[in-house]
Amino acid sequence: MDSGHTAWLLMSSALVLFMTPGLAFFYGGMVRAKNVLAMLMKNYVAMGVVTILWVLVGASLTFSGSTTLGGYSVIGDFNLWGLRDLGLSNDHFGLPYPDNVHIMFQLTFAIITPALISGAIAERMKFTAWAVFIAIWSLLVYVPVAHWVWGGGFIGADIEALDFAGGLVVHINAGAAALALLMVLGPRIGFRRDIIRPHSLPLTVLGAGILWFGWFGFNGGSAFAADAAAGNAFLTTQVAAATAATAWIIAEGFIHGKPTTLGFVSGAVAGLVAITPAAGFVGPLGAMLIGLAAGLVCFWALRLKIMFNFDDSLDVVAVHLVGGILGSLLLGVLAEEAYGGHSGSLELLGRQALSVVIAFAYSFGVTFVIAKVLDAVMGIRAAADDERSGLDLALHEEQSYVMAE
Amino acid sequence: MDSGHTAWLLMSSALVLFMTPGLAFFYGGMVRAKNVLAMLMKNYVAMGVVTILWVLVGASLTFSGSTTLGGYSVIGDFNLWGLRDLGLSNDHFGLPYPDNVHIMFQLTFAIITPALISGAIAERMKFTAWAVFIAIWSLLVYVPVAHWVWGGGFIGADIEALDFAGGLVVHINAGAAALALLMVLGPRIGFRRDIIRPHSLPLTVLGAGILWFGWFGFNGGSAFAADAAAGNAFLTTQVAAATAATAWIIAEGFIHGKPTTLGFVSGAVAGLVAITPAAGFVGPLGAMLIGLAAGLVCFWALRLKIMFNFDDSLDVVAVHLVGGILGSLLLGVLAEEAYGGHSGSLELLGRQALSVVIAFAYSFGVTFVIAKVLDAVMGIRAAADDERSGLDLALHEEQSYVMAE
Amino acid sequence: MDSGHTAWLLMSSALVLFMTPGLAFFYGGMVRAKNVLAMLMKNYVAMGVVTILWVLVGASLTFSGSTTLGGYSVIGDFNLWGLRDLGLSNDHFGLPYPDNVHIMFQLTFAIITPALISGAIAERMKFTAWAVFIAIWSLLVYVPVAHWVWGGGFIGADIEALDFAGGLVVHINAGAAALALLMVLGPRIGFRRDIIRPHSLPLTVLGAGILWFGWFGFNGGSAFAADAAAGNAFLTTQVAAATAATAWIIAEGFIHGKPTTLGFVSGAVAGLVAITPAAGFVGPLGAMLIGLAAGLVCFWALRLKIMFNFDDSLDVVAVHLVGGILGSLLLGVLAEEAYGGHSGSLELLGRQALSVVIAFAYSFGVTFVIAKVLDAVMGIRAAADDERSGLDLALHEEQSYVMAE
Amino acid sequence: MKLIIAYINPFRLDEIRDALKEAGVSGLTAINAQGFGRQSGHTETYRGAEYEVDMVPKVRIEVLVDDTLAPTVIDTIESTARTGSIGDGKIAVLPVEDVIRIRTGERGNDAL
Amino acid sequence: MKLIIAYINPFRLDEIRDALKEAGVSGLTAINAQGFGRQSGHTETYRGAEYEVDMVPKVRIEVLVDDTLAPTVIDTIESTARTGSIGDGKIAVLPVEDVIRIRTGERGNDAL
Amino acid sequence: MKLIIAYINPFRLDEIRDALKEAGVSGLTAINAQGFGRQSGHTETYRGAEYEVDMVPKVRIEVLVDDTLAPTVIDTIESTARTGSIGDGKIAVLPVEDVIRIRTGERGNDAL
Ligand SMILES: Nc1ncnc2c1ncn2[C@@H]1O[C@H](COP(=O)(O)OP(=O)(O)O)[C@@H](O)[C@H]1O
Ligand SMILES: Nc1ncnc2c1ncn2[C@@H]1O[C@H](COP(=O)(O)OP(=O)(O)O)[C@@H](O)[C@H]1O
Ligand SMILES: Nc1ncnc2c1ncn2[C@@H]1O[C@H](COP(=O)(O)OP(=O)(O)O)[C@@H](O)[C@H]1O
Repeated sequence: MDSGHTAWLLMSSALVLFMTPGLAFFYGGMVRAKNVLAMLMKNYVAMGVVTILWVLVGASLTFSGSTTLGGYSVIGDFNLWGLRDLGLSNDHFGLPYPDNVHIMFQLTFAIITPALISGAIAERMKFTAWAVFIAIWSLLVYVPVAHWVWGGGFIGADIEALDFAGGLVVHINAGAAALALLMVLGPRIGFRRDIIRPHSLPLTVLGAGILWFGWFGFNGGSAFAADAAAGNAFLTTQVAAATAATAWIIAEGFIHGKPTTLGFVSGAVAGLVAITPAAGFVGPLGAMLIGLAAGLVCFWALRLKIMFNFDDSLDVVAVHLVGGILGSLLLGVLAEEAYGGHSGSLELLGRQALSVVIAFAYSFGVTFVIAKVLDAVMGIRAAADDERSGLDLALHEEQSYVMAE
Repeated sequence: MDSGHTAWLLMSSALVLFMTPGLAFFYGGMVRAKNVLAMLMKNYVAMGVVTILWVLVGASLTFSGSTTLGGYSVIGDFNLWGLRDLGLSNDHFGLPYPDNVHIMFQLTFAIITPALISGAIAERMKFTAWAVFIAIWSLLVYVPVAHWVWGGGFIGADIEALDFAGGLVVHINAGAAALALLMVLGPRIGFRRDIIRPHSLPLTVLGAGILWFGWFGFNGGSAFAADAAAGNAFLTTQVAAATAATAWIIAEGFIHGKPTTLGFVSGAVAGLVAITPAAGFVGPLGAMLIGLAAGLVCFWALRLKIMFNFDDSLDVVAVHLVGGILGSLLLGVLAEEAYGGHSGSLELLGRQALSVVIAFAYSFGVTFVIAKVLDAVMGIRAAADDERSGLDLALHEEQSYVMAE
Repeated sequence: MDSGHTAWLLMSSALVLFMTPGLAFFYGGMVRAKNVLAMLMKNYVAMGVVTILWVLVGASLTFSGSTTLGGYSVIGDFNLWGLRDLGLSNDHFGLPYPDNVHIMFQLTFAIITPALISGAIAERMKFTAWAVFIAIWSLLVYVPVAHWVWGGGFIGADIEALDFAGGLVVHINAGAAALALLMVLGPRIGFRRDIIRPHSLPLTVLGAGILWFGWFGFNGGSAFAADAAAGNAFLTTQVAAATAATAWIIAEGFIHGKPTTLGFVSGAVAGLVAITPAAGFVGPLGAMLIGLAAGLVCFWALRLKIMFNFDDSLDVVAVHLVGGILGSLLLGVLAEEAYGGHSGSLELLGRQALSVVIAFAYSFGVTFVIAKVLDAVMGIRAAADDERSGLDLALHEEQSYVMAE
Repeated sequence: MKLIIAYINPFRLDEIRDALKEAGVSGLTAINAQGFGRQSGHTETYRGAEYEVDMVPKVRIEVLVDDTLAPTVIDTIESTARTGSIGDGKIAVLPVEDVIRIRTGERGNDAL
Repeated sequence: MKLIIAYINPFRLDEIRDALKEAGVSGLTAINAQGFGRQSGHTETYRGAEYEVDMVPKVRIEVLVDDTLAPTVIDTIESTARTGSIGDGKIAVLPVEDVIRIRTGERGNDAL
Repeated sequence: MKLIIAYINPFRLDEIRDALKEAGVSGLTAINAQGFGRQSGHTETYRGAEYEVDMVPKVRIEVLVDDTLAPTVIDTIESTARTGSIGDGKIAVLPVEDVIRIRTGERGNDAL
C-alpha cells in the first residue's frame, strides 16, 4: 500500500461524495421555490439509503466474486456482506491503497447515480415512493450494471468495453432510468402550458461549481492512483467541461441571441458527463473534441423532450443519457494508445456501441417495471393539490424561504 | 516524513477549516432573516480570533510539554509560543508529516469547537461579547481539555479514555459550554410563544453538505496518516451519518407524519457527532449501530429543551452534547480490536464514562463562570430593541437580503 | 515521481479551480439582484475561455522554452502547443509529479486571475466584450507576466524577485488591469448618488469561505510538493487571513462604530492576497505582521476610489492591487532564511519593488490599450437601459430569483 | 372609475390575466400577499416543533377600470378564479375619483 | 362596507391577527411593505460607505368589513398595535361599493 | 382625505420619495409589485425554452394626504416619474373616510 495513492483516493472519495450536495443544488435552483426542499431531499436521501444498502449487500454483490449465467458473470456474491471481512488490508482488490478506501470510493458513485435520476421527476414525485424506488433501483439496476462493467462482469471482461469513470455505469444508467421513470410518472401539471422557471439560478450555478470541483475526484480518482494517468484524467476533465460550456453558450448565442448562465453551467455538466467514460483514454485535444461535441449535441438534445413530448423536467436525458452515450462512443474513435493503452478503432467503437445498448436497454426496462410495480403498490405521484401548492409543504411540512420575520 | 501522509493531513486541515463556513451556513439558514449575518459572523470570527491565539500561545499550552498537578498533566507550557521553534521538521511530534501541518490540523479543531457553541445563543447575543467570550473560552476551556485528552494530559494518559477525533474535546466540550452560556443569556424574546422559523433551509442544507464533506478530514485526518485506519475512519463516518439521517426521518415520519429536510440533515450531523470519538475504533457495522442510536436518541433529545424550558436555539445540546456523550459511551461497548486495537468492555466503558463526566463538568462549570463575569463586565445580551429589529442591522449595520433594487 | 506530491498537487489544482466559483459568489453577493447572474457568468466564463486558450497555446508560451529580447527571456515558444507532447512523464518540468498535473495546476491560476478583474467592472460591462477581453488579456498580459516570474523569464531569473504564489502574477496583475479597464469603462449610473447595496451578503460570505478553503491549494500547492514547505505556506496563509480579518473589523469598529460581516470577509481576502507572494518565505509570526498590515492598509485603501473618484465597484484595487503590492514588499523585509532560503534585506526589498513596478506598469498599460481598442471595435459598455433594468435580463434573458411561483 | 381588488390563488394568476386581457382590460398590478380567511392553513414542523401557520400565500391583483367595464371585469375574475373550494378568494370594488397616466398626463377614463 | 388598511410593525402581525379574529373578523390580507414616515431609518455600512436608509420594513394589512364591524376593527388594531413609540403606524378607512366571494358568487355583506 | 396610489418604475422610487418629502408629504408606503400594461415585457430563455414574460417589476406607492395637498402630490409624482416612455405608470386617487394615527389615536387630517 502506498500513502500517496491512499491520500488521493481518500480525497477523491470526499470529492465525489460532495458532488451529491452539489447536484442537489444544481437541481434545486431549477425548480420552483415551492419545491426546492423536496428536490434537495430527493438527492440527500440517496446519501442515507444507498450507503446503508451498499454496506449491507451492495458492495458485496458488485465487487465480491461472480455468479455466472451462461459463462458470463452477471452479479457478485454475498461473501462481503456487511463489509465484515474487509479488514485493514488491500488483499481484496490488490490496489495500492486499502480495500476500505476502494469500497468507500465506489460507494460515492453508487450514491450519485440514483440521485441523478431525480432531475427527471422533479416537482411531482412522492418522497416515500422515491426513497423506496432508489433502494430497489440500487440493488436491481445499479449493482448489476456496476458489476458488469467494473466488478468482473461480462461488459468489462467479455465485451471488453471501456468505461473509465462511469459513462455506462453512471450516466447512461441514470439517464435511461430517468426516461423510464418519467414515462410512468407523467408530466407536471402545466407542462408546456405554464411558465415554469427556475426559482434561484444562483443556487444552480453554485451546484454546478461544486459538481465541477467534485468531478476531479470522480474522474481523477478513477485512475486508482495518484499518478500521471490521474493527472491526465484530471486535465481532460477540465478541458472537456470548459469546451462544452463555451460551445453551448456560443450555440445559444446563435440560436436565441443571448448566452445564458444556465446554458454555461449546463454545457459544463454535459462536457463533464461526456468525458467521464473517456477521461483516461484520450489526451487534452481529444478531450476538447469530446467537449465540443457534448456542448453542441446535448444543447440540441434539449429538443427531444419537445419532439417526443415528455416532461424531463431538468433534462436528465439530454445531458446524462445523450452525453453519456456520446462520450462512450467518441472514446471508441478518439482513444489514444499513449494515454490509456487503447487506440480508437472501428472494432472498439463496436464494443462501445454494444455496451451502450445493453446498459440502456437493461436500465430502461428494469426501471420501467420497478416504477410500474411501485405505482401500483403505493402510488408514486403526489396528489394534484400537493403538486399545486408545492411539495415542500405537502410532503415535508417545511417552508423553504421565510424572508420577512 | 512521508509525502503521502503529509498530503492527506494538509488536505484534512483544509477540509476541517472548511467546516466552519459550513457550520455557519448550517446555523445561518435556521435563524430568522434579520439575524443571518450576525449568525454567520459569530462563526467566521472564530477563524480569526482563535487562529491568532493558537499561534501565540494555544498550540504551545496544548501540545508542548506538561505542567503537572498532583502527578497529573493538566496543561502544557509556553515553550512553543508564537510557533517560533517549529521549523520545518517533524521533530516535535515525531509524526510522519511536518510539525507545522500537525499544528495547523489541530488549529482547525480549535476553531470549530467554539463556533459550535454559537447555535445555542443565536439571535440574541452581542457580537463583541461573543468575540471576547470565545477568546477566553479557547484558552480556559478548549486548550486544557484538548491537552488532557490529546496533549499528554491525564484523560488520555492516566484515565486512558479514547477519543478518536473529538467526542470529548469538541462535541461534549462545546455542548456543555452551550448549555452554560444559554443559561446565563436567557431565552429569546418570544421563545415558545411566537413562531420562530428557519428563514432559508436551503442554506442549512448546503451547510450540512459542507459539514459532511469536511468531516472526512475531521475523522479521516485523525488517523494521522493516509492508511487503512484513515480509510476505516472515513468509511465509518459515512455509515454513521447515513444511518443516523435515515433513522431520524423514519422516527419523524412515525411521530409527526412527515420526514423533513431539516430532520435529515440534523440526523446526519448527529451521526457525524456520535461517530467522531469512535471512528477509528469500530468497523462499518459498529458505525451503523452508533448512527442508528444517534438518529433516534438525538431526535428524542430535542425534547429536553421543552422539558427543562431552556432556549437552546439551534439544538446544540441535543445534537452535540447528547450525540457526543452517546458516541463516547457506545465506543466503550462497540470497539473492536481489529480496527483500532481496543475491544469494548465494561472497564473501557467505565473509563469513557469517567472522561465524559470530567469533560462535561469542567466545560459547564468554567463556561458558566466566564459567562457570568463577562455579563457583569460588559453585558452579553443585545438590547431588546436590537433583538426585535434584528441583529444584522443593530450589531453590524448590514442588510442580509435586498432583493428589489 | 512521487505519489504523495502528486496527490497534493492534484488536490491543490482542484482547490484552486474551486476558487473561481468561490470568487463568483464573493462578487455575486455584492451586486444588486438584477445583476447577479451577469456577475457569476463573468467569472465562470473564465473557466471556459481560459482553459481552451491555455491548452492550445497559453501553457506553451508561458512554460516552454524562452524567446529573448536583449538577453532577457520575455516569452516562451510554441513547442508545447495543444499539449501534444506532454505525455505521462515529468520530463518537461522535472518536478516530483507529472507534467500534466503541473500544467493543470498552473491553469487554475490563469483562470482566476482575469476573473478577479470582473469585480471592478461589475454591473455595467457587456458580456461578449468581457469574454473577448479575457481571451486577449490572458494571452497578452497574463501569459507574459507569468512567464517573466515563473516561466524562466527575466523577473524571476534576472531580477530574481520572489513571488511564492502570485503576488505579481495574479494580484498586482489583476488589480492593475482592473484599474485600467474601469477607467475606460466609466462609473455605473448612479455611482455616489444612489444607494448601491449588496443584494445578498450570505452569498458573499459563502464565496469568501470557498476562497479561504481554496487558497490552501493556491499557496500550499505552490510549494510544488507535500512537504514542510507546503505545511508552512499553509499555516502562514491561515494566520495572515485570520489576522487581517480581525484587524479589519477592529478598525471598522473604531471608525464606523460597528464591525461588519462584509468587513470580516474582505479583511480575510486582503490577508490572503498579501500573504500570497510571501507564504513560503516567512513564518507564522511574519505572516501575522503581513496580515495585520493587510487588514489595516487595504481597509484604508477603500478610500482611494473616493479620493480619485473612480468606480471600482467591488474594490479590486483596494484589495488585490494594494494587498498584492503590500505583500510583495513586506516579503522583502520579513523573509526568513529558515523558511524559504531568503532573508529580508534592503536589497531584496529593492528587487521586489522593481518587480512590482514592472508588473503594474505592464499590466496597466497593455490593459488600457486592449480596453480602448475593444471599446472602439465592439463597445464594452452595456446600454444605459440595460444597465438600469439589470444585466441578467438584458444580457442573458434570465431572472435570478423567482420566489412566488 | 373603479378599483377592483381581488385576492386569488397564486397559480391562477396567469389564466386570470389572460382572461382579463381578452375582456378588454389594458393593465393590472399584482402583488404577493399572505391571506387569512376560512381556508385552513397548514402545519409546519421544524425539529419536532409543530406550528400551525394560518396565513396562506395569495396574489392580490388590482385593476383600474371605467364604470362600464367594471361588471365584465368582476365576472371575468369570478368565473376564471372559481374552483368551488374554500380559498378561491374575494373581489372588492372601490370608487376611484381620478386616474392619471404619468407618461401623457391624461386623466380620467382616457388614462386607462 | 369598508376597506380598512393598516401599516404596522412586522413583529406585531401575529398578535393583531389573533385580536382581529377574536373581534369577529373573518379574513384579512397582509403584504410586506417599506414605509417612510416620522420614524427614523437606520444606517447601513458597506466597506466604509455609510448609507442612511429611511425606509423601514412594515406590514400592510387590509380588512374588508361591513359598516357595523368597522369601528371595532379600528379599535382592535389601534389597541393591539400601539406601543406608543414613533412608527406604530396608521390606519385608513376607505369606502367599498361591493364585495364578491368568488367561490359562491355571494355579494355585499354576505360575501364577508 | 385621499389615498393616492402610483405604479412606478422601481429605479425612480428614491427620487420620487425625495420629491414628495420636499412637497410636504409626511409619509408613504411602498410595495414591490408586478405590473402588466402597455409596456411590453421581456423574453426569458431557460435551456432553449423561450418565455414571454409580460409582467414587469413595478413599485406601488401609496400616500395618504389631506384634500388640499392632493393636487401637489399628484403633480409631484407626475413630474418626477415621467420619462415619456411607455411604462411610466399610473396614478389613482381614492376617497378616504378616515385616518387614524395608531400611536396617538389622532384622527382625520391630524393623523397625517
Ligand atoms: N375580510 C377580508 N378582508 C380582506 N381579505 C380577505 C377577507 N376575507 C378573505 N380575504 C382574503 O381572501 C382569501 C380567501 O378567503 P377565504 O375566507 O380563505 O376563502 P373564500 O374566499 O373562499 O371564502 C384570504 O386568504 C384573504 O387573502
Ligand atoms: N401619509 C402616509 N401615507 C401612506 N403611508 C404612511 C403615511 N404616513 C405614514 N405611513 C406609513 O405608516 C408608517 C409609520 O409612520 P410614521 O410616521 O413613521 O410613524 P407614526 O405613524 O407613529 O407617526 C410608515 O412607515 C408608513 O408605512
Ligand atoms: N388598468 C390598470 N389597473 C391597474 N394597474 C395598471 C393598469 N394599467 C396600468 N397599470 C399599472 O401601470 C403600469 C404601467 O402601465 P403601462 O400601460 O405599461 O404604461 P403607461 O402607464 O405608460 O401607459 C403597469 O405595469 C401596471 O402596474
